[in-house]
This record gives sequence, structure tokens and C-alpha cells, in this order.
Amino acid sequence: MKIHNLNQLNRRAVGCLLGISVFGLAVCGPAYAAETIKIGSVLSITGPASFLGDPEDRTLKLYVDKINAAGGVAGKKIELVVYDDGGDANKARTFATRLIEDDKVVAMVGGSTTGTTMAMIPAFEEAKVPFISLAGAIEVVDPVRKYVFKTPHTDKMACEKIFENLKQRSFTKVAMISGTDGFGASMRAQCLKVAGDYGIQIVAEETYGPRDTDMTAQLTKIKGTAGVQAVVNPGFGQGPAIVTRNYAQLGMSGTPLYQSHGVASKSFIELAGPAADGVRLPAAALLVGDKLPDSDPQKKVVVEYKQAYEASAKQPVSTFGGHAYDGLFILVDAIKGANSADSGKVRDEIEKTKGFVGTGGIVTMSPTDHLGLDLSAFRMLEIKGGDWTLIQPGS
Amino acid sequence: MRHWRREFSRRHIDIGGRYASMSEFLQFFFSGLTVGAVYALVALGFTLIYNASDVVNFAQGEFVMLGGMVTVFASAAGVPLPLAALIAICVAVAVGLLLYWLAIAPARGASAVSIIIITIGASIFLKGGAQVAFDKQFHKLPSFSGDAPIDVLGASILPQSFWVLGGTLAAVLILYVFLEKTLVGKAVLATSANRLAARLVGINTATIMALAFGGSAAIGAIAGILVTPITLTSYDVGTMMALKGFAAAMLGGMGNPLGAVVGGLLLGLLETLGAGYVSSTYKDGFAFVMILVILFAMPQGLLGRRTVDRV
Amino acid sequence: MTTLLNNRYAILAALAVVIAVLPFTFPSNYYLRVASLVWVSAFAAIGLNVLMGKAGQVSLGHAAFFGIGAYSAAIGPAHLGLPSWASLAIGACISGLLAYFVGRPILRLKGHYLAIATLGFGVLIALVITTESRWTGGPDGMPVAKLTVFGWRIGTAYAWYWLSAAFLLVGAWIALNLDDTPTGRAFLALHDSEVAARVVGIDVAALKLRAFVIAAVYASIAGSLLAMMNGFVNPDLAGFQHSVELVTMVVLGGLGSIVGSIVGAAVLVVLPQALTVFQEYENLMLGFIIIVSMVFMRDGIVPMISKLIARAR
Amino acid sequence: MLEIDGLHSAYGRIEVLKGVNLQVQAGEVVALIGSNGAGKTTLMRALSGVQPITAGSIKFLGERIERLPAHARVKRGVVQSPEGRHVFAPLSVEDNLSLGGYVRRDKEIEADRQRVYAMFPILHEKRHLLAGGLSGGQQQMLAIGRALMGKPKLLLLDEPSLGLSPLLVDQILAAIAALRGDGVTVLLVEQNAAAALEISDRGYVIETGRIAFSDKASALLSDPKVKNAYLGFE
Repeated sequence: MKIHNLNQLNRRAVGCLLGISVFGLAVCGPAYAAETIKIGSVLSITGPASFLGDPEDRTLKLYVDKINAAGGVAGKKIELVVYDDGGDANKARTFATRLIEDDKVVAMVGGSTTGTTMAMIPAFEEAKVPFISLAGAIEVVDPVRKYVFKTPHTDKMACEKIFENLKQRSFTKVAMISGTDGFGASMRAQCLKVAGDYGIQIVAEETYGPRDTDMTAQLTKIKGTAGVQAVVNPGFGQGPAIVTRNYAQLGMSGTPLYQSHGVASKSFIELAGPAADGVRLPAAALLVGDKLPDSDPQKKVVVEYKQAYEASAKQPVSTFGGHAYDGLFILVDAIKGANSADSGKVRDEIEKTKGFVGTGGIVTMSPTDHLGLDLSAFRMLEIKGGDWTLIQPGS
Repeated sequence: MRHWRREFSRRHIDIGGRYASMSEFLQFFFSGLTVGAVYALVALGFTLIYNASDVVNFAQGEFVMLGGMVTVFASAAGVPLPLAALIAICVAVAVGLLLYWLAIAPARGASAVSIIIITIGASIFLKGGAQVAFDKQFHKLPSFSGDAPIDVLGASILPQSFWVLGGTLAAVLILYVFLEKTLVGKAVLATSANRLAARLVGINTATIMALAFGGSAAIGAIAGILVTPITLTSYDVGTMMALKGFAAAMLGGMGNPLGAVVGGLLLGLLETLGAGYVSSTYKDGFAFVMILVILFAMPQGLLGRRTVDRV
Repeated sequence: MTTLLNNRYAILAALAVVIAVLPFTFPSNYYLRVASLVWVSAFAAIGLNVLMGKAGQVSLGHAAFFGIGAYSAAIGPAHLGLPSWASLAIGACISGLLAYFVGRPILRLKGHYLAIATLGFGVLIALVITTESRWTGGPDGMPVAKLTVFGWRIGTAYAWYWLSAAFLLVGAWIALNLDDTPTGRAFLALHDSEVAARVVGIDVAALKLRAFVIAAVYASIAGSLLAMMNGFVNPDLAGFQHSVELVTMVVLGGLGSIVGSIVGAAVLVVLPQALTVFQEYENLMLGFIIIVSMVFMRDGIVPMISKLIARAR
Repeated sequence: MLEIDGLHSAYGRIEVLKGVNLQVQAGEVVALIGSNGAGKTTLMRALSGVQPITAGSIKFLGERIERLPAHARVKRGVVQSPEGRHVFAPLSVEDNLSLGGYVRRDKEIEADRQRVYAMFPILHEKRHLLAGGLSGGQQQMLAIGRALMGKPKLLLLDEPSLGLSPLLVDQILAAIAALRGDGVTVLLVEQNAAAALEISDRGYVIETGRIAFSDKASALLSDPKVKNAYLGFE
């Protein structure tokens, strides 16, 4: 998909446009023969979830180039086909069909949001093409679907990690303010479900819209609720940054604020500014790679990824790009393992993934677990002086 | 009934509670005012263009985006903030003029809905351009006078809120003086009232409309610059701004600058008071239900032009 | 050609021929999917065109009815154990009734005030769908049962191509025949002048309401079809962006032109697919194309083409 | 002063002006009479540049002006008071008059406004009211007053008496007659042909887009053809 293919790309583009103008649709045939392994991806590169899709897109392109420069997989080059769904599930669904029927990809690594992923699942299940999703919600892999996998930690795990930490600090009365986007709503539901397991009582609940610019009204209500010991904010995008700033504005910083893994990028700290100090969140090792002990098995992977990404993208690393990294390499390993580009065989190999060291954790999948991560993959971080710090277990 | 009475008396005895609810209300009120001030500025932009040219410009939100984004990127490049803001206003004005000359003026005589589609196309175009020219990240600007909240009777208000409110007030006053006290301003009103007669007294209506697009772009950009330190910005904040600004303009009564301001502030207050007292989940719904109710009662908006039929 | 564009049986025949021939030119099932999307969108656009082109009323919240249809097809089988086709019908009834009751006060408003009221209505419906997650699955949406007709499960791309095309043909046929009914003739009078229509004794308010209901039912059926075709629904279908998209289809194709609605839908569905080759310049191109086509074809694509042909004569 | 040569204009495919030739000398009052739909208003609008022409030329003070935009023609002194009044309804009477002087930058605007007030005292009385609230006759006075504020060299008056009571018609026509004393040249379109010719030097009769004939006003007044077609029986 990079420069060496540009000519073919242009010819195809012209053919496509011609076809559309003359016959309505036809003529846009497949442009490549089968000497490459085609991997597809549908990402939300633009739109409200672009902060997920953009680093995912950059990561996939960066590493496919690297893999091809090193000779490809099983002697064949990888050809990456990326479509941007703009966060629109209906568009994503059409691109899924396009990848399967027109581009005839072996497998797909993509689906930035749970909404787009869920819309695409029926297409991939029906076509029996493996689909490694980069979306957060647990419903992607629960119930387990034969061809669907995912790399990011689930929202349920994030809730558990937060509640575990709250329990260690003996907090039981918690307020929640969640985004009404897919991520926030899904994590909110999971948190409500598992709160009882940790003896947590949700004493106040507020929401905000994905495009809201002021959450002081909601936070004022939480502030006015008696006995709140901590506040949890399931949400992603710019919303949590505004929540954090409003939180400080209202002088609520005395009460601990927990964000989710949905804000796990440096840009959150930058956007929230000094208000972010003291905020805690569960996140992958990637964010604190340089602070990990050398003995940590993930250290090498995350430090290398961080350096490669930041050098190429000229922006700070986020865990979202890391999910794409994990998905791509789980797939590449599976193709190597199957020594074939047959979708069915590749699927079987993905399911056999064992001890894969990724940016998100150490992945061991099984027929009943298409995620393969446990709570240990999450680290509890606190923001201090504008940077992530690992908190001591139990504090 | 008895329960209600008990509740009522309990509230009156609980002085501390009353104080808390008062400061709570003020908090809602000031937040609503700040948010509403931005809607008001966007609505004002809608009004200015609508007045001069009868065009409802759905690319209005993109001016807000440009104001914020250009300031962010200019100041990141080392330009001092005031200068960066000035550059942003100039860029927005240039885009507004180009929008008029390249897309609106050539479509003269097309139906209102065709022109709306053109402005929607322009909005997609500008968003697409910003995504390429800048990036897809969220950005912030430093507050103009620090982040230490000011306590007003128990409500914490950011200094930037006063900038937003003051800026809105200044923009409204300037626009008022321009429209009511200058001949060119009256020419804008004349163009909106009767295009033919305006041309017959020698008003260059094309220039007036370009002026309206430029001025409207400047107002939008100012809104974007003032509010970015509070709300953050990105290449695609425009759609929501246009939606809310349009709602505010209609609520106040399309074509009336004072109505735009009243509509904007009211919409902001409806949202925060809705979130505070009704339900944060349904706050947008609450705001729109109120808009529908008001429009059913007053089909021309709160301060709408009482239609003087145009011949 | 102009007479062809004006003769409704010629239009339907031409449409049927296009529908029948197209699949033979498709290299893969993906094109069937895109074509089916065009048919479904065109179905909704034709309905909206009755409201916009014939009754002259704009709706910026029309996706709400699309969403109601889509979620009926999802909720009926999933929560109420209803068959899919019955859910489609129920959705259409709900949309029609809702349009009837909401339309009464809303259609009293004029011009841009009508636009904002319909917009507000659309936002409300979308908000309810997003929020009532127990029924709707919330912002991430929910799966939809496959359509089963007489025990025959409609799942393949071909089946959906023919089914959506059949709906489109019937929808276009009804819309075209509307002109011959008293309602259609009243629309013509209304189109010329609201005052004149009123003078000759047409109940203008009732007529607008009828157009609103018709448009709502069309959108609802289209929504149900898309939901069953995708096997999945989410609140975007009811959102503001989708409303704008539907309006753009109608205006771009040509207000009042049934063929225009199909062409408008085709352009708006196919264009983003074609523009993917431009990658990050996609939106830039899309906006540019919309502006340029509206500036140079202000009455819409189809009226413009028929005018050109007429002039060439 | 004004020379129109072979002027054509069309609405879509329907040609309304089919080669109009007409001259106005400086200081004259010239009446243009004709039945409804003959093209009077179209001609006036074409002269002001708000109606596109398809062929022909318009010379004003020896200069071709047919390609100039409307506002440039006003600047050169061709000012019109349009048919149907067309005042700026949501603006005050005074603002309407100020806008009449929009193209002027000289110092005599205020003096001219006083002169208009002197001509139509009722406007002075209502100067702070909105123009939309005036009666039809008052709006007509305002439209004429507004045109005068543009300091016209050539004043185009389109149906100044349309729909007015006889008393007001007399008042308006008297005002027009007074204008020639001030050295303003007038081209006048009137339904009320007799009254128009009374105050004019010459007259043109326009029929279906062409000038049918022209003559001294007094001659036209006594011309039997004109009498029959346009003046009615007396």
C-alpha cells in the first residue's frame, strides 16, 4: 500500500472512477495476483474515534513495511488494505464486505470501536475470515465467536482493576460519571455489574454526551452527594480530559478520580494539564515501558514499539496503536505457524496463540478465550508531574 | 401532597442545604452562561449571513474550528498568542470570503435548500481540509489569565469564562453599533430587507454579502479562540457547534441579532440546568423539547422578525 | 429521452432493466452489497422526496423514522419474538402514526423553523435509541435476526440484491402513480402556490401531513430492510448526519424527481467507496464534489440532464 | 443625455424587449406609456442594471453603461424609484433616506434630506417610524424621496402613482413637476398616461417590447390613437 504500489493504485483508482461513471459500479476488479498475503483493516481513522484509528493506522502501515523490508512472512510479502469508516458502523459494514468479497483478504486486523466491530462481525463470521478486533468492550469476545478475536483489555477488566485498587484503599462509596458513547456506556454497564464483587456501592451516577464541552453541572451534583469517596469516569476521547479539568475547577481534587484505559495516551495528560495530577487509571505496560524493571518480560517489546512508533509518527505513543501492533503480530505468527495463507488454518493458529508477548500483555488464547489476557496485563498508574508512574501494589 | 409539604418545610429549615442549593444553582447558571455564550456567537454568525443573503450557512461551525485550530498551531509554531489569534481570525475571514465568492455567489438564484446543501458540502470540505492541514488530535490553548477558579457565592468559575462572556458581549455590542449606527451596517439590513431596492440605491449587494460572510467568519473564529482553553478543539468540532448555533438562532428568532444572543444563552442554560436538575442523560433531549415547545407557542422564535411581507 | 424521463412506465421499465443487467457486470459480491445499499437508500430518498419535492417541506430529522424502522426489525424478533417481516410492518405503522401525531404541530412551522423542529425531533429519537440500552443495546447497537420468508432464510448478497431492488421498484411505482391520485394532483397545486391551493379548497395542512406520513413510512421500511440486510443496527442510523445524508440525496438528485432520488442515493453511496483511493483526502473530495455539483446543477442532477437533453433537441 | 439603442431583454426564453430605441435630453421630463406587459418596467430595470440585457446599448452622458453593475450606474447619476414602492420595511424613514445617499460621499446629504422633508412633510413627521408601517402613499413618497437622495442626474420613476388616491396622485405629480425646476431629468413610466403626459415634455408609447411611436407630449395627448388606447374617453 506504500509507494512501490502507487502505480497500480493509481491505475486502479482511475479504473474504478471510470467504472463508476460509465457503468455505475463495475470494472473495479482486484488489482493484485496472489503472490502477496492480503491483510485487511477497517479503522476509524477520521471521525470521533480518530484518536483510536489514527495511531492504529500508522502502526499497521509502519510494521507491514518493516515486515516486508525484512522479507515478508513465509516468503511472501504482506499487502495491507486499509479503509477508513469515519466511526460509522454502516460504512464499516460495507468495507467489511469489500475486504472479504473484493479484496479477498486472508484476515482482518481492525475495527477501532465496539460499534463498528459489532457491525462487521456478521460479515466475517459468515465468510469464515478471521477478524482480530481492536475494540474495547467485552461483548466482542463474549460469547466467543469462532472467527472473532480481540487484543485490547476488556472494559470489564478495567472496572475490576479499578475496583481492586479501591478495595485496597478501603473505599466503598463511589460515584460514576460516564460518557454516553459506546465505550463509556459499555464500561459503565460492566462496572455496575462487577461492583458488588468488590463490595463497591455506586452512590451517584451521571453521564455526559460524546461532544459535550462542559461537565461542571454533573460534577457539581456528585460533589453535592454525601459520602462519595472516589469518582470513576468510564469514557474516551476528549470527554475525560474535560471531566478532569472541571473536577479541579470545582475543587474536588481531594476525592480520588479514576479514569479508564480509554485515556491511555500522553495527549490526555497534555489536554487535562495540571488537573491530571493524582488521577489514576488502569493501563497497559506500554505507557510506562521505561519504568518497568528489566526483568519484566514485556519491557523489550514495549520499549521497541514506543521508539519505532514515535520516530515514525512524530507523536507520543498510545496504547491504541499498541493494540494494532499486537493484533498484527498475533496474525503474522499465526500465518507463520500455519505456513499458509488459508483463512481457516490461520484462524486455528490464532486460537492456539500461547505466551505471545505484546504491548498489552502476555496473550494466551484458547477455544473459550479469544482475548487471552488476564488482570495482570493491566498496571495501575497514577499521573504525577505530567507523567505516568506505576503505583506500588496495595497503595 | 402531605409528603410534598414535609419536603417543602424541611428545605426551609435546612439553611445549610439552601445555601448549598444556591451555590449549586449558581454553578449551573455560570456554566450554562459560558456554554451559551459560545452558542450565541455561532448563532450571531448564522444571523449575520442570513440577514444579508438569506443563506443558512451550515459551515458556520467550521469557522469556530478554524479559530481554535489555527491559533493552536500558530502558537505551537512560536507565534505569541494574541498574534496567533489575529492570524486565526484572518484565516477564517479569508475562508469565509472564499466560501462566498467560490461557492455561494456562483449559485445565485438556486433554491434555499440547494444552497444549504452547498454549505453542508463546504462544511465537509473544510473539515476534510483541516484534517489534512492540521491533524486529527484534540488540542488545547492556555487560559488567557490562568486556571485558578474564582469563587462566586460558592460557585467556582474559571477566569476564562469571563473572557468568553466579555468577548461575547463585546462582539454583540460591536455588531449592534455596526448594524444600527453605520451606513454600511444599515446597508446590510437593507440588503436583507429588500435586495432589489438595495441595488437600486447603489448598494453593491455582492460586496455586502461578502462582508457578511467575512464578518460572520470573524465572529465564529473569535468564539473558537475564546472557548478553546475551556472546551478543547479538534478538526471536527464544527458540526456540533453548527447544530447548537442553528438551534439557538432559531430559538431566538432567525434574523434577529438580539434573538441570536438570547437563544444562545437560553440554550446553554437549558442544557446545564437540564443536566443539573433533570437528568444528565436526557439533557440534550430536554433542551430540544423546550425548543419545540417554544416554537409551537411562538412559530417565529422568541424575538423573530414579525414577518413584514416581502414584495 | 426527456419523454422517457417523464413517462412513468418507461422509467420503471428502464429501472427494471438496469436492475436486471447490473449483476452481470459485477466482479464480486461486494458490488451487490453496494448496489443493495443504493436501492435501500433510494427507497428512503424517494419517500423523503414526496415530502420535499412535492409538498415543499424540509425535514432535517428524517433519519429518526429510518432508525425506528431499523430498530423495529431488531427489537421485534429479539425481544418480542415477532417474525421479521411483521416487525417491518409494525415499524412502518409506528413511524406513520408518530409522523401523524408529531406532524400536526410541526408542519405548522415554516421554512427554517420547520427544519429546526424536525431536527430536534430527530435528535430526540436518536437520543432515546442511544439511551434505552435495555431494548436497543445502547450506543454500540444490537444484532438483527435474519429475515425468513416462508421458511426461506434470506442471507446471501444476491437474495438481498433482488429483495431490495423489488422494494425499490414497488416504492418507485407507488410514488410515480401518486401523481394520478387526488392527493397527487393536490400536491401539484400546492407545489405551484400554497395560497392558490388553499383558494381552490385544498386542505393544505392535511396534505402536508399526508406527505410527512408517506415519507416516514418509506424511511421506516428502508430502515428495516437495511437492518435485516446488515444483521446489525446502531444509533447512527437515526442520527443527524444520516438525516443530512438523506436530504442531500434528494436535493443532489433533483427535488421532485423520482429518478433523481435514485441517482442521488447512488452518488452518495458509491462516491465514498470510490474516494477511498484518495485516502485522507476523501472528505476533502466529497465536500468539493457536493459543492461543485450543486453550483453547476442547482436543480439537481436529473433535472439538469433532462434540461440539457431538451436544449440539445 | 440618455440614448438607448436596440435594447433586447428576455426572461428565460420569453423576449420582453425587442429592440427599444429611446432618447432623453438633459432637463426633459419624458413619459413612457404603454399597456400592462408591454415592457415598461423591464426597460426601467434594464436601465438600472438589475435586469440583464441580451443585446443593444445604453449611453448615458456619452458613455456606454450597459455593462456596468447597478451600483456603478447609481454612482453616475441614474437613480430609480421602482414600481411597487420597495422601501426598506424594517428600517426607519430616516434610515431609508440615508441609504438613498449610500453612494454619496459629499457634505450636502443632510441638506438634501431636509429638502425631501420639505417636499413631503409627512415623512418628516414620521421620520423615526419604520417604513413598513407607512401607508401606501407615504411609502411611495419615501421611495421617491430616497431616489432623490441619490442626487440623480436622471431620475427613473416607475409607476409613482400606482394604487394611490387621486389626491395623492396630484400631490406626487406636482412634486415631479417641481423637480424639473431643480434641473433633474426624469424618465417617467405611468399607468395614468394622461396625467403623466400633462407634466412631460415628450412621450414614448411602447407596445409589446418595441417603441410604437413618440412625439411631443401635447401632440400625444391629442393623438386619437393614443386617446383610444391609453387615455380612455374623456
